[in-house]
Amino acid sequence: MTVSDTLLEAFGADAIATPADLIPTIQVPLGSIEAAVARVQKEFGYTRFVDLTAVDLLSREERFELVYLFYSLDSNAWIRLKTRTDQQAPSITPSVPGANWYEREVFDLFGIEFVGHPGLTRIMLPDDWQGYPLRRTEPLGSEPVDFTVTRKVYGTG
Amino acid sequence: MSTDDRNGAPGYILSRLEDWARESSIWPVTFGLACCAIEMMATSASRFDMARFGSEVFRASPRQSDLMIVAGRVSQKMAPVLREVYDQMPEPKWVIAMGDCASCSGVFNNYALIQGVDKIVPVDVYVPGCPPTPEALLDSLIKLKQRVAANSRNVRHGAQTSVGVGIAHNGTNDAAHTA
Amino acid sequence: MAQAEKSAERGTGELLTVNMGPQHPSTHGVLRLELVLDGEVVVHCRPVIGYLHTGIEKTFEAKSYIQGVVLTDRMDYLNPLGNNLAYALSIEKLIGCEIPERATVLRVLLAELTRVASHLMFVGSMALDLGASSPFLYCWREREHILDFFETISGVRMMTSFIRPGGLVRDVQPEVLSAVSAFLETMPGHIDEYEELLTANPIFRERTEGVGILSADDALALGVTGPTLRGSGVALDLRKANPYCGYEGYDFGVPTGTHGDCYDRYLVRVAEMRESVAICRQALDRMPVGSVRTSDRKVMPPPREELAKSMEAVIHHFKLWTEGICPPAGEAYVGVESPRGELGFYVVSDGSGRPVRVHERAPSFANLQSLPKITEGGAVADVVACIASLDPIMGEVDR
Amino acid sequence: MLMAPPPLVTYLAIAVLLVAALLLVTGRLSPSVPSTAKARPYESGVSDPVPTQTRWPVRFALVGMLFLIFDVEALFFFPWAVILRELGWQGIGLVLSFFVVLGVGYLYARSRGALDWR
Repeated sequence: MTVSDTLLEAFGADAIATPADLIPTIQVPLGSIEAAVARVQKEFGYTRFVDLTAVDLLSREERFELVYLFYSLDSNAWIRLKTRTDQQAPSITPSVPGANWYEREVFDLFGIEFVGHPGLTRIMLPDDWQGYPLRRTEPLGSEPVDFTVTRKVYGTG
Repeated sequence: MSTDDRNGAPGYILSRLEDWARESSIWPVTFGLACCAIEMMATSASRFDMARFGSEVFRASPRQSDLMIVAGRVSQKMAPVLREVYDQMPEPKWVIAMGDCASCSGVFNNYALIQGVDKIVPVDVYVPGCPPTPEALLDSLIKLKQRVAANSRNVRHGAQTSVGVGIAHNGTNDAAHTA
Repeated sequence: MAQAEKSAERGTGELLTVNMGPQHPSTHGVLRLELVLDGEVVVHCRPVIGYLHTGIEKTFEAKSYIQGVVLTDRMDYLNPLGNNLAYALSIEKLIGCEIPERATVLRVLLAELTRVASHLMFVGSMALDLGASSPFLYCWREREHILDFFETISGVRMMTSFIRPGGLVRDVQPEVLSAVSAFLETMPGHIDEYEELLTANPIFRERTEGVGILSADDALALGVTGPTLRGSGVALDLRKANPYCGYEGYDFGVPTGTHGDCYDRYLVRVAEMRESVAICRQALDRMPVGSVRTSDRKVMPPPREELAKSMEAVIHHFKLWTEGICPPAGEAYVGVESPRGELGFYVVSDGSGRPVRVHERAPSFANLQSLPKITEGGAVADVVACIASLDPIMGEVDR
Repeated sequence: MLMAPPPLVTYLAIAVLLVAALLLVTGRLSPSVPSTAKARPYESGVSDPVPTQTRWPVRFALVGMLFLIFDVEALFFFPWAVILRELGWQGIGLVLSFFVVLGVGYLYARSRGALDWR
């Protein structure tokens, strides 16, 4: 499905890309993400919140990329909003209750604080856990497998 | 009348009776965590029917159970819960580590899982497989029954952890375990 | 939570905090609920999850794309083939490779069989939670048949990893297809048996009708999808709305409820089982002949006999089993209808053999967010019926 | 020849003996290894249990009393049903009065809404 022209003139042609899965992807600056979400939901009819996740791009500045996914019930199509952030991001939970746990999960695994979230605590890991595991800077945390042959190598046993 | 000397002394019959009683009705506590829990339910369902071995009743509370089948992967957040449930089970008690995740955290060798449940609780029988087929679980139950029939009082724990060890819970992966 | 000021401000009497904890017979896995009760009435319910967090998304980044298929089996362990399908579709969309017709039809057949098996598990465990233990044994009798089919075609009962990017691992033997069609003849009769046991059962209706009502706009606001949303009356089914794998060619209904209570969610899932059986039958009727693997050698290794003859086959074979699939840089998300709702894998790749990020949009994660809304105000005993009616799988909630 | 003791006495004796045997055997056989964890209340596995010493709503006591009245009293129907045939109409009349008293109590409790929780 081609990108509808209302989207084009709303966000400008350069902000919209269409990746392999033909879901229109709109790059939005961090400051105006709440406005963009409200606009996408109200004006263009993508009312249903589907998914929010973060991608750690390890770039110098604005390291994390927040990816929002919305779905429109009448035109049966998805739309994706992307924004770049380093540490903080405005929370959309007050307007979109469905994003509550998603934001808590992104905070828990990436360490991105969502300003304005009603209860931003860890959701997956134990409360006294240090570190944010899904960051690419953190190791996988795997333990060497205790084969008898590797015991000399790792000095275990 | 000491009940656990085995050499035909007066307590012999009673201890044989005791072993037989314990071996023939081992009640597992419902400790289904992940995919192995579905196979554990399949084992207790109509086709594989764990009831033939006396383990029909899955007790919800640890107070009334003898066996803990750790069916699934044990995450760092679940470790103290597992230890708590194990401690609250009355002696004599046994543990079956069902599946690769419980035995050595199989497919997932990462920060989130306890690498093998024997870092927290002493394990008696390890069941390979991901998830192990119901026949494999029944086979492990039979092996456990043979061990219990031999000597149900002196419970030998094959694990590295002695009773009552605390779990280092600062989130690091190498949970304290004594050799 | 200090009870003193809480009850003072409520003034309705002493509030009691009860922990319906991770080790509980009817929380469908390791879900913990902190319930604040005023006598029997649930005043506040706070779900605590994370007790099965397995770090799967971090493990994806350390594995190649083909190895990732093994991880997808273990996320939603009641719907392994559905997860494989969603992951495979995302990667195929990223690469843009076409798969043969027979592979698509077989994928539909396997996905629908897994849906029937998952709904059987739902009916069995919901009845067991509410005290009826006989439906559990009947449902698992049919589920064992379906698991036998999976064991015959892939060697494993549950974690088959049978659907991979580029088609299927190997072809399905014809005698399995005839056994499946024989099984499909008996299935509607079995579903009538379950309905006789439960649907008109006054105790079951008393425990589920009018319990845990979720209105349509609450459900949409919280991101609930699947049978839970359809139980509230919204007929959103991705197999109809955004067809994939040729679903537009099959005719099947989308059952929806009216009140959005536990009973409607149960009825929707049982009706869906009948629809899935119909889809399976149509898939069997139109089963084309041909290979089940894509001819694109960058995605699927060439057949064994070709290795002896051509040098390119050996090179492709070697490249695939060392570096794995290398999709072009980009991202892809394909929404698939799993037995619990909209399931999709958001795959971000940078052209190398390892994915940059694989995020699973788990339906149970969103569905479980609606638990406080449907349990608060009800009785403690109804919390059990509400959890069972949401049919959450903690493997995909905690990932 | 020793008179066989009346049936009630043998019945009670068997009961007492059985209970004594059970207690003795299980007491002797089950090893008791008290530990701090076992002393803690079982709270679905969570190790820091939530304090539950709060004042219980009065409704629980109400339901308890209602149960006592209607369920325990219903027990008296069983011995009556056993010898119904010998009692004849006079027996039915007797029980009817008992039934009326219970019925009125039940209808009153139901109309006052004592049975439903909210």
